[in-house]
Amino acid sequence: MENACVADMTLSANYPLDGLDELIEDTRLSAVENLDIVSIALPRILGAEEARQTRDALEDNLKSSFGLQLTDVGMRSSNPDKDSLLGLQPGLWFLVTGKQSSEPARALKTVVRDTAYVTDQSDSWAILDIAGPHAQAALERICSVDIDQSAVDATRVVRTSMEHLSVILERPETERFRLYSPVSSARSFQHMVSVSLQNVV
Amino acid sequence: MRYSALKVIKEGLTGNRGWRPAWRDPEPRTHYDVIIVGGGGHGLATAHYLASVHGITNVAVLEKGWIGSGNIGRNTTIVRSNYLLPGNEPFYELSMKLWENLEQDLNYNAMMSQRGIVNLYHSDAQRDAYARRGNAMLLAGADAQLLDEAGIRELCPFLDYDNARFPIKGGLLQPRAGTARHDAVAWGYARGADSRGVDIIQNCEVTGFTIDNGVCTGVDSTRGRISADKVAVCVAGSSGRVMEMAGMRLPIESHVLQAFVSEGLKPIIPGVVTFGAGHFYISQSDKGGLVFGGDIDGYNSYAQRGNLPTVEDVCEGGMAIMPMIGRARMLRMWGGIMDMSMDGSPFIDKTSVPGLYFNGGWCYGGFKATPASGWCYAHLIATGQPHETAAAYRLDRFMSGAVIDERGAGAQPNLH
Amino acid sequence: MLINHPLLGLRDASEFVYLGDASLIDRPDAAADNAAEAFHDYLHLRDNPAGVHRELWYHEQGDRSWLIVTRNTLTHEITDVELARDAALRRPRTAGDAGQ
Amino acid sequence: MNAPSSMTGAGRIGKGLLDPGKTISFQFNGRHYSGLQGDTLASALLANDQRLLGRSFKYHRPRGIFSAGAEEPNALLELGRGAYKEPNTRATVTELHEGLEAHSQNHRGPLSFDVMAINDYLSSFLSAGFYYKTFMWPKAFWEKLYEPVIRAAAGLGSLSGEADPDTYDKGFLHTDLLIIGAGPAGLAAALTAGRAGLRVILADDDFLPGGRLNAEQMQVDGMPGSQWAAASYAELLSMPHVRCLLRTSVYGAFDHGIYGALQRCTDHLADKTGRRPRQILWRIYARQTILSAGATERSIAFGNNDRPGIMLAGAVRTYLNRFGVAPGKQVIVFTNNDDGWRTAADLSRAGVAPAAIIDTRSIPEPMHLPGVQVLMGARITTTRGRLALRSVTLQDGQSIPCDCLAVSGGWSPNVHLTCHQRGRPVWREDIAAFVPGTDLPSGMRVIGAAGGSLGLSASLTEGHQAAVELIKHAGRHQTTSPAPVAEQESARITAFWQVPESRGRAWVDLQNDVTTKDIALSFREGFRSVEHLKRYTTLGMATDQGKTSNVLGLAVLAQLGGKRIEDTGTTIFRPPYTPIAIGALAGRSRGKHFRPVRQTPSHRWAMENGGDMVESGLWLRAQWYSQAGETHWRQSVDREVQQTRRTVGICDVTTLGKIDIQGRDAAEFLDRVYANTFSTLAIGKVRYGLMLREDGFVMDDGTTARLGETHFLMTTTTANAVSVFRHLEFCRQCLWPDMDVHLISATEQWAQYAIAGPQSRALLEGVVDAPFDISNDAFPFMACAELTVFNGTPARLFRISFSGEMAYELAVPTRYGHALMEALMEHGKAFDAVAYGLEALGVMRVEKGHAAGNELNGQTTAGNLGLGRMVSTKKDCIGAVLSRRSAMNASDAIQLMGFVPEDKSQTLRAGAHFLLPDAPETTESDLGWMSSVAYSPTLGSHIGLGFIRNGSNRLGERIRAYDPVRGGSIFVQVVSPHFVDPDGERLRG
Repeated sequence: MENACVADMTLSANYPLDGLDELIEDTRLSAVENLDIVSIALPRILGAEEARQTRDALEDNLKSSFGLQLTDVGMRSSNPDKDSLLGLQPGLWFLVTGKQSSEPARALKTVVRDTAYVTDQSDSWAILDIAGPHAQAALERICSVDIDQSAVDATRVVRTSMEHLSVILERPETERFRLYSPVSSARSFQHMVSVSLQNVV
Repeated sequence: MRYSALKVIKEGLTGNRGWRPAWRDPEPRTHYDVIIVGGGGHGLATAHYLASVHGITNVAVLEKGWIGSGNIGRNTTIVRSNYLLPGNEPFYELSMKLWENLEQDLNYNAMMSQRGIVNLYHSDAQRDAYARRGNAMLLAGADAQLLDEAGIRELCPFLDYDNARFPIKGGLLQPRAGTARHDAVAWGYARGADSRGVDIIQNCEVTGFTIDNGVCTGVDSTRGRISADKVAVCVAGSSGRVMEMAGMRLPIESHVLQAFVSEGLKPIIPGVVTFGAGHFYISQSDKGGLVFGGDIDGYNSYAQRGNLPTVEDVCEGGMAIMPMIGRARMLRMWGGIMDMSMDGSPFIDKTSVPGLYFNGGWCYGGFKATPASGWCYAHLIATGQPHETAAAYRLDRFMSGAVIDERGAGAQPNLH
Repeated sequence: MLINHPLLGLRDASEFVYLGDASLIDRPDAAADNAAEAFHDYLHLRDNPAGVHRELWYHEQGDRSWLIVTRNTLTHEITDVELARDAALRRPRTAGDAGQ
Repeated sequence: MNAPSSMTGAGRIGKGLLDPGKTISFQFNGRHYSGLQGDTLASALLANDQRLLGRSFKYHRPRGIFSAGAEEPNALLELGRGAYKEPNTRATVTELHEGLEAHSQNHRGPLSFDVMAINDYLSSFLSAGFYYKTFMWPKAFWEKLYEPVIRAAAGLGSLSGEADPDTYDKGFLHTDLLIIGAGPAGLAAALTAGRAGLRVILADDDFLPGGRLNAEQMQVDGMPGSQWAAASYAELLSMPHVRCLLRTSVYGAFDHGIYGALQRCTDHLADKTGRRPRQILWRIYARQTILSAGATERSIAFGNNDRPGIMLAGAVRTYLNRFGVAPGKQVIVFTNNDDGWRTAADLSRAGVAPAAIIDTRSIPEPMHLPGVQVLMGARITTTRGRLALRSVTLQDGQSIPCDCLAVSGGWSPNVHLTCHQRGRPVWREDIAAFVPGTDLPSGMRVIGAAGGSLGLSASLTEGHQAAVELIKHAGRHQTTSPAPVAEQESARITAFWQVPESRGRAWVDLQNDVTTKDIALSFREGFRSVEHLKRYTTLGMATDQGKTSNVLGLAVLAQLGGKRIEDTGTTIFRPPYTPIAIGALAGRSRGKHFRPVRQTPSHRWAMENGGDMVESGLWLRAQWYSQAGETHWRQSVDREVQQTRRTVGICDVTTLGKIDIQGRDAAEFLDRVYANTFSTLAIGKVRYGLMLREDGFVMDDGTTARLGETHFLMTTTTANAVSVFRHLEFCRQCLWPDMDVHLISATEQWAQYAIAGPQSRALLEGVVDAPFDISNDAFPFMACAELTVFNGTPARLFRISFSGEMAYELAVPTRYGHALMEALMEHGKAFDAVAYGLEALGVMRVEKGHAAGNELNGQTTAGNLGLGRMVSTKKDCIGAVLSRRSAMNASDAIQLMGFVPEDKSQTLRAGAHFLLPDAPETTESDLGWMSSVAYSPTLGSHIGLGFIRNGSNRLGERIRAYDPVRGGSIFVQVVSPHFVDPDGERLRG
């Protein structure tokens, strides 16, 4: 017997940072919502030649659909549509894109086919942009990694911890940083960044 | 020379010129009944009890530096017997009873101060675990009280009850626990052993064991070869390095544990307080310093110093439960080398080499064990049989699986 | 401390979780006759030198790589860092490996 | 500007480097005073002729200002009031600000008449270590009398007992070059490096850059040194790649070029109430470091050398030149080196003619000072004046009146940071001081006085030269400006430590009251190693860490033993260089922000629906949902349990760890990490998995679903989510690196809800979209599927049960979690659905006999849990071999059993131990313990799970549950751990 949803209801989305958009002096703190994030893992193949072919095939798939290149760990590639590919682990990337699909992993699977294993991460992260002249000074209070422009620019991605929270950091523009932190601790994450900014302005 | 108030007054009136060295500075003899390698608290206590309990006085304690230079000289002075497992609790309770009579036994005031220890709990599961432990303590003849939040408020009104991330729901109190003046324990045992004829030989490093036909018959040292009927190693912190000279590998890793003391402050902390949801414990010394610490740094080290993440982690724990200490200043930080065993419990055992005995693996809890460790090690050396309270401290327990794992962390020394 | 991650450069050691002696990657053969003793030694009798030590660190707050760090336990000086997986792949293959 | 306030003092005689136009009012011991902008509290008190500032630790001797810097042992005051009170603050480094309140400490009664000063008269009986020899009889008196008295006398200042009201922050800085100390050497190095474009951090304790340049009259590049310092600093401030941190103590050198530094941001402000943090704790990552921390002067031991008015000679110059304050009207200089003469010269120049200069050396006068009585080869044997110095007496009996004695026993380089990684300083006889050894922290070089170059010209040159070398090292080739130029002054010294003819006690450690006699006594009693000396006498263990006393104490010890100082050794300098507020070391991690809070997406729903939240690790979870009229938590929990078992209950289980596992070898991988087999699991099915540690004890448990041929989803317990993931990564990367297995955490991705009870399927049938079929045949117990719910939301459904009821777990992407909870409850109204919390979850799992955290405590084996048969003997897995060890499989091992009270009205308690009814209360009699208990509304009594030896043979046995920590023992009966539906009919229905 089949059943069907008899409840005349649909589920609406809620985001923990709830559209945060705050200007502290001249630096803005804003929540980023509605991004699709999918992890892409390259199958592990022992033969060197075969492994390279698999990687090339994956890269071709990503290039043709997104114009993105596979990067090394710690490196980031992006396209004019502001999609980006973050090299987070050996053989593992995050594809971050504004193209929203109801099931991002399923959608990407049609692109990468059997050249990669994909897992939806879109709901795993709370994302904050901090942009303005005090952004770097604010992050110096919580980030142990050197984030000076000379060390971190738009081609880099950094995964580290700040105030006991796991954070992925990128710097798409000189005065704009984007931070991703686990969604369950989004409130603590927001508080951490907000206090940092207040302490330096 | 017997110490007493009368003697202090008499000497005070005559310019304090009559005091004599607390222990002699003898040349090593060529042979001893027993050589104890390591002039720390455990080694000196062993010598004292060999002489005073078993009448074995032809004993040398060989110390590579100055006595008490190991962990007895750099710990947070806590004395307690609040253990859980049957392999541990009776041993630590024996130690507690020895502590309670130490000053009279040694004629040396080590300032044993029984102001209590309270382990805070922050959840129902922690409460139940502490109840299990408290009951185990009472079964072993120790003392324990399970306090609720009101009980803790009465004991420690200065804790953060209103704004805590992990609310304080109560605690396990052992009233007889407390602190003792760590250096004085070493000196008191040294003086006690020396007065009974034991030779305490400083600046004498053991460089090898003499093993004839598989039997240990003495040691080579920087002051020459010394033979002995029995050689008892007691060098926690350096156990791996020393036992390697006898060709033995140990289920021990060496880790750094840091501790901290604040500037001197008027008395404000009643006993010992430990945080149940972070890495922090604290007491206040008789001189007024807040003495506190937390977890080990977590990596193998012989460097006797630690790093900032652990320092900050400990202070975070302190401020989380006790925000009144924010304006007290940390005066000094230091690190000691811990013999971290694979289950968090120690060894007092014979080795595979006849004549060679081993005592070590005290993790970060060796100070409180000092009297019982000496007592039980002396018993083993003198009688050849393990003392009943230390019978579980065998070297082969990982082979049999009879581990004594208080924390339930498994064979991972940096997690105990 | 700072660990010079082979892929990411210098990172504060607080991003890492420590495990211990690098020989923990050499898990014994469970089918061998002396398996009980071999596993006992493997798990409990680890290298503990006062000096150069090869040891495992996990970059939990980073790229999730297990690293083998060569570090002096007397001075804390680090002289070499490599991915543990690379070291593991170098060792002779045993019956426990996949695809055999 | 203040007029000198009394005839005996000198007070303010000029403006020094201060701004005479800005007066500041402050209080000391309740009296109002005024000082100038730029004063320290010490200089302002001296300007007001306040000499008596405190009492020593043990004998309560009167104490005044001794130094002009961080080394101060005497002038320790309590600042502020109420919760802001700060004890033991050195007046010599406290920047004066409007409204500053200071109080003296460690006295009973007025400062000038401290009744505790009686100790000074009893000092013969209170010699070093006296307490080890007495207070032992009668035994009971120690606890009741002796120790309380000793403790009451402990400490110097006091804490308020209130929470620190300030906030603190931390930060991380990265730099090519860290320069510690902005004196002449540091400034010269910073200028050269900064001009060449290096990233530089220059840190200094002081609020005025320049170090000794501000305390001296010397010229640099043809201008006054202080002016050169100000100009150099201004240039550095203009360089964007140079960061200057004043009021910043670099307190520790840690591994690999990491330095700890504390910046004081608001302590010097009159208004501290802004939102800025009080202090910032910086962690500085420096490729290279220059230590230019200068040197500290030390005293000479002679009789009664501790009276207020006796100061270090260099400090006298500081007060004179920088602050325009003469510390006395009749000043005598006592020295063993040429530097002391400069104090006399500066005094003369300032119009305070020194009464005499007494030099221990029998050499020609190093300098001609007109009108000054010069006594070469002379020594001071004692001094007079109870609360303030009145005169000194020489070895020939001559007495010279004075109100200030400037003493110089030589300068000790500030080598502290070179020792923090156990570097050993080495002795240099020509300057009678320890200098840094060769075993410096990596990347560090030491210049100027800190390195033993006790002269201005050398400091400037070394600073410049060090920077030039670093620039070259960094591969930069900018031309550099020449080194600043100054005259090289004389710094000859002949070591002289103590006056042998001293009358009365000669102090070595001024704060801890350690005298030369104490050192002699320590030596006499066999405490002859420097560490024994330190510990026996407490020398150098006070708040100043012996900055002015350690070398002197060591020298006295060396003389007693007839040894050279270099053979006596030193004690170890440990961080921090100056004491650091514990609040600063904690930073922001305090109160509610001690650790992050993790919330599930339906947190808000729980809060709005009576959820009583509790910490579960970092998570907050609902224990129960109380409804109107419920006054006791048991009412809520009983209702939730009964309603779930009767109709359907919904519980938020989002916190469970979820690990997405993919790869060709994923099934084989699971076979190796779980004790039981997973490669046989069909797609669309779930299996319970038991995971062991390699030592054979149970690590974790959970269910794992097979979503595809190469795709699994593992769940872990909430508590072990992180450690299991780490363990799996270890297995994947280190043990089986050639397997094709990929792990990614999905814990945060999915909001997950248990839906349990007889009506659970009926409820879900109206939730799941067509065409998915969840009938019992199509979707039996242990089935799983990816589907959609509520008209299109993607979801995963698992038919698993923790409660023993027919039950499901439904997961949706996190963003829909809140809406799902609302929708399930709304839709569930028709089925009389209830939300249940952790307690009800726990009750039902105890009723069902499932092990959870209290049972999986890391000390139990699969056999103990009754799951021994799950450990496959057909394959290897982590923990298989060591789980077979003999003691873990003993015939009388503990086993998980059920327990019910003999008297059903009685309460069971977890943590009780099991004893035979007539067994003695001893460790030997201990049979096990109760691990979990619950009140079962289903059975109408308390029930418990526990571990008891040889449990399966004890069914029906009467056992004593021993629980004295909570009121005693009761008797219980051993029963099966499966209290409800032991055959599992409900969950399969």
